[in-house]
Parts: sequence; C-alpha cells; structure tokens
Amino acid sequence: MQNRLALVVTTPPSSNLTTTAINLVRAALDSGVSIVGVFFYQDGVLNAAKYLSIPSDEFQTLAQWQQLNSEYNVPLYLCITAAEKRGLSDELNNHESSNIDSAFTVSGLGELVELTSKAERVVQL
Amino acid sequence: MQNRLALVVTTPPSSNLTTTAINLVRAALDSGVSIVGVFFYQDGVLNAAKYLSIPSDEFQTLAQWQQLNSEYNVPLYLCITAAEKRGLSDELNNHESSNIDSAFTVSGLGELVELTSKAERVVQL
Amino acid sequence: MSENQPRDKTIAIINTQAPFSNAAGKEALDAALIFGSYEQATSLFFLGDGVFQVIGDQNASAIEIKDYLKTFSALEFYDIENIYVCQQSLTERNLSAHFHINNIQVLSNEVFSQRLHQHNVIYRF
Amino acid sequence: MSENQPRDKTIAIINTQAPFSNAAGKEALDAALIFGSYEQATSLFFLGDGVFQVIGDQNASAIEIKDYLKTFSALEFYDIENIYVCQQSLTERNLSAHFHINNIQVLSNEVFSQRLHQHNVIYRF
Amino acid sequence: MAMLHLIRNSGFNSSALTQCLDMILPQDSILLIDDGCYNFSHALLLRTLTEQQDITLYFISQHADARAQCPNNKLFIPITLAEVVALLFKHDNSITWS
Amino acid sequence: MAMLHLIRNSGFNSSALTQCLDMILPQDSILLIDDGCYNFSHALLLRTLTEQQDITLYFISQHADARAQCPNNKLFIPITLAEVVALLFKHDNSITWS
Repeated sequence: MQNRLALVVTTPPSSNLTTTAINLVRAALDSGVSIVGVFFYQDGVLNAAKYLSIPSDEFQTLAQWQQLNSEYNVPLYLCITAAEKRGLSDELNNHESSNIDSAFTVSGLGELVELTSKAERVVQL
Repeated sequence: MQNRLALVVTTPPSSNLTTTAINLVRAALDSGVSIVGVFFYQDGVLNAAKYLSIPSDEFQTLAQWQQLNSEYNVPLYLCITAAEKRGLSDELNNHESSNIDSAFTVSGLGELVELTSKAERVVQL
Repeated sequence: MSENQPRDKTIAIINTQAPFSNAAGKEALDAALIFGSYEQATSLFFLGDGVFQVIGDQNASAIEIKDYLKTFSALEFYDIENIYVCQQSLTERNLSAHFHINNIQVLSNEVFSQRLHQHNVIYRF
Repeated sequence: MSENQPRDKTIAIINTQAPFSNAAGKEALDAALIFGSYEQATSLFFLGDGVFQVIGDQNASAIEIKDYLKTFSALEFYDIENIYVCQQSLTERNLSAHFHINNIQVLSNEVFSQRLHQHNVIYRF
Repeated sequence: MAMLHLIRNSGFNSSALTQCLDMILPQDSILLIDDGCYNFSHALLLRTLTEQQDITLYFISQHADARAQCPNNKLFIPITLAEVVALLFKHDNSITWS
Repeated sequence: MAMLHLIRNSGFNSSALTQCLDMILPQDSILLIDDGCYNFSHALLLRTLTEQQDITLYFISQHADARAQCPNNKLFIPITLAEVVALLFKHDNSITWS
C-alpha cells in the first residue's frame, strides 16, 4: 500500500527553506510515498512567479518545481487570493494574460481542504 | 532652512507597516521637511509591483505611493537586484516590457548611497 | 496501518502572530472559514502573540486597516465552536480575558496542548 | 542647526539574522560593499543571530546555496576594516571566536554599543 | 550621540526588543511604533525604564489605540507621526529594530 | 497521539522554540530542521531534554553541517530527509514551528 503526503509551502522561492521543501518532496517520491499535491499559501505563492530572475549559478527554485510537476506529476496548487495580494494574477489587463507559471494550477483554499482530506499526512513547510 | 529626510522601505505593500511609512512621509511633507527620496529594498521592492490586486475597500498602497510621487514629487527608487529576486523586472521577454509600476525609478544600491549622502536624516521602515 | 486510512480529519489552526502587521491572522481565518464551509471539524487555537487577535476594544480602522477581526463572527455560522486561548500567553502580556468574540475557552498550557494533540492536521500561522 | 548640514557620513550596517534562510545577510553585505565602493566610511556589526554569519567552517554548498559568505573577503578590498562582533551574542550561542574572515573585533555590549552610536546612519538587517 | 530607537514589533515574539535594550545608552530615546505598542507591559522594558531614568520613551498613540493597548505608566509619552519627524531631526541617528 | 514538532528557526531570535517546548507532551518527538539546527546549545531545549526523557530529538545532519553546528549531546539523533518522511508517517500529526 502507498502512503499519501500533502505539503503546504509558505516560504518564498529565494529562501533556502523552500529548497528544503523541494528536497523533502524528492525524498518522499524516492521512498515510494505519493505526493497528493503541494499547496502554495502565504508568501509561498511567490514560488509561482513567472519572472523571477535568479542568477544561473544559484538554486533554480522555479525549474525544480516545474520538474517535479512535469516529470513526477506532482500537482502544484496556487492559492489565487494569497497570490493576488502579492502581485500575481491570471487576469492581467494588457497583452500578457498571466504572470503565473503554467506549472501551477490556479486554485482556492478549497483545494487545501481537498488535499487535507485526501492525504494521510500533511506537512507545512 | 529645510530639513532633508530619506526613507528606506523594507516591508511589503500588504503590511500595515508600509501604511506607517506612507503616513510618515505625509507627516514629514506637512511639517515642511523635504523628502529626498524613498529607497525600496528587501521585501519593500514588492511595493513597485504593477499587478497587485487589493480589494477596493482596503488600503491602496500602490495608489498612495503613486500620489506621493506625482503630487508631491517624492522620488521612489527601486533596487532592481532585490526586485528581480522577487519576480519584478523591467526587461520581460514577451509583449509586456515591465511589471514595475512607472511611478518607481529603477535603480541600484548606488542610489541608496546618494540618498544617504544627501539627506540630513535617514530612517529605515 | 489502519491509522493511515483516509477518514474524516479534525483540523487545528494555531494563531501565533498579532493581527495587524502581516497577513498571517487574516490568512489563518480565511483557511478556518473554508474548512468550516466544507463541514470539516475545525478548531482554532491562539497562542503567544496570537492572543492579540482576540482581545476586545481593538480599532483597526484607526490605522487604516479593513477590520478582518469582524469576520471572526462568521465562525459560529460555520459551526467552528472550539476556540481556545492560552492562559499563560494572556498572563505574560498582562491581558485580561476580555474578548471580541464569544465561546472562547481559556486553557492552561497542559489542557491547551492536549486539545491540540487530539487533531489530525495542524496548521500554524 | 549646524549638525544637520550635509557632510561625509559614517555608515553602520548591523546584521542580526542568520545567513541561510533569508536574503537579509546577503542584502546587507551587498549594501556594505556598495557603500565601500563609493568610499563611504562603513562599519559592519554582528549582533544576536547575526553572529552566525561570521563563524568558521560553514558549508553553504551542502544545502545548495551559492556561498555568499565568500564575498566577505571583498570587504578588505573596499577598505571596510571595522568589523565588530558582540561577545555576549557569541557566548549565549556557545560559539567560540573562530571566524571565516580576519579583522574581526569582538566587543562587550558596552563598547559595541558605543561604536554603534558613533555612526551617522545605521541600517539594520 | 543621542540615538532614537524605533521598536516596531512585539518583544514577546522577537529578540529585537532585547537587542535594543542591550544597546541603549543614557540620553537615547525609545519610540514604540506599530506592533512595538504591544510592549507596554514587557518586563525587560519596564526594568530598563526603572534602571536608566535618563531614557525617554515615546509611543504612537494611534498605533496603541488600534491595538487596545494602553500604558499603565506615565513615563510613556504619546505622540503623533508629525512629532516623530521632529524626533528624527532632534536625535543624531536612529536604529529601527524590527 | 504522538506529535512530531518541526523546529525551523533559531530559538535565540524567535519565540517559536519556547512555544514548542510549552506544548510538548511525553512521547512527542522534536525535529531540528533548517535554522532549527542553531538550537543545539539552547538552554530551554537542553532543560526539556533533561526533564522529559521520553522525548526523542532528531536533526537533519546536512542542515547542521552547513551551519557548522554540532550537538555536544548524544541525545540528538542525526537523520536525512528520507528519514523525515518516515517520521511523518510514524507520528500521528505534526506542527511546524517557524
């Protein structure tokens, strides 16, 4: 049988605390644990910012999330209410429709309820 | 003679601490103090985000900064290095060239040196 | 591992920060109300500076904040009736048990902790 | 009010946070180096958890951080030679005076504070 | 030089208040601003005021009122942000502890 | 129910460690992670370990090494993130103090 884990990430992409969260997801996958989803809340929503410019020799947080999503099917849920307060939006006025990276699923706190219900364990990081 | 004050703002727009900074600028202007500039550093750079969505019945931080800039000629300097780490950029790839509000002058830490030198007093908020 | 089977979970939300200077209190309350609206058994805990969220006679509008504290009254509507405040946190801060919401139970460290331990998932803000 | 006339200012930068979990240490160092490059008289102070920035034998690459601590060696190049560490902060944390940079002066609270008071502008990180 | 210490957060939650009090010298002033107004009853602050009677202590009355905080002690002087501007120029320098 | 307490920051700088220790019950475990590894010498933590001997204390050795921190005490058990995953499922619930 498989254990199911959900994560809530509340730290910004520039923080090494977020590196820890990513490494914990990888460790869980390596252990055969299923990640039912990662929910981004509070300052964690900044992880979904499309236009982060991190020097190429530093830890590429966004690329790591993208890889977890595309290669390991880890669902990434963005709390849009928290995101909009912090400058992210999927409904911009101009040419560009969104400054949210497409690896992230725009969602609401209802998704946190779902994840909490589906997972056997939840950890907040 | 006129007293000259510079401010360094390090708190994000959603925080009431930023409201205090704005109110201090207004109080200084009302007292006849000249504001040589406001420098946005650390999480303060998020104040320059063009796409913040704050409900209309909440404090409109960006509109307040814009007004201080346009009506009272308060210069607003954005540290671009700190901004780029947090998802803001004036050189985007796509249709949109910048997600930085135009009330803010894109600058570097050299501007902090200038302000520190020009002002008689500096306060960090 | 029957204990790891999916089941209805009990949710605890711990508040440890004062209400006005950052979004934590409001984002915790938003989460609590959503869990309540999905009929999840949810309890609220106030510990440390979190107790400043529930004391009476606060006046957020004096500092230009839209008063999210009023939203606490919605907790009853969503059947969130377990609201616990740490006695020691009140005492340390020289606060009396005068609150702006009803139904608050002031608990000793020991009982507070025991209640906390009874929940399946604990989110801390 | 002759004391308010413009003049060459002395700058103090106080570090109060540990190096890896947020950008404060790096952003403080960036600021110090810029002040140095503009030939402003700049001193660095390490207080509280800030002392964790200067202890020896750290290995940032073990947690996938690009080691900004190496950049401390540039301070000498910009003639930033006043680097002060609080003895009490070391003692409380059970740390010895073993540092990864030279020229550090370990000071008692009283002397540390007196040095701090001698600067015209003080930035705290 | 006389320094103005701005305290912006709760000493129950952060070490900033303690650090400030470790660094304070006679003739300095303290300003409780924002969440700094939660410190009216903080034991360390009260002890410092008793021991170092030359220190002047201000607070923003609007910030205290919003938080339902009220000093029990007449040594705390209520002021406005306009008066803070004057204090900044009256002191030689300032540190913001937050 | 046995709880896993994740401590992510320094108890010298924040009240999170104190709050955790106020809330801990016998059979709980503590995990020092990220800046939590700065707490090896924290007096309150050491006292709790002496007084409540049923509590197990883990730390991420990689996080401690990066910070040049090393416990003086054999009660601190070094583990990896993979072992943290196992701990999460072994305990009934967890709180992240950060």
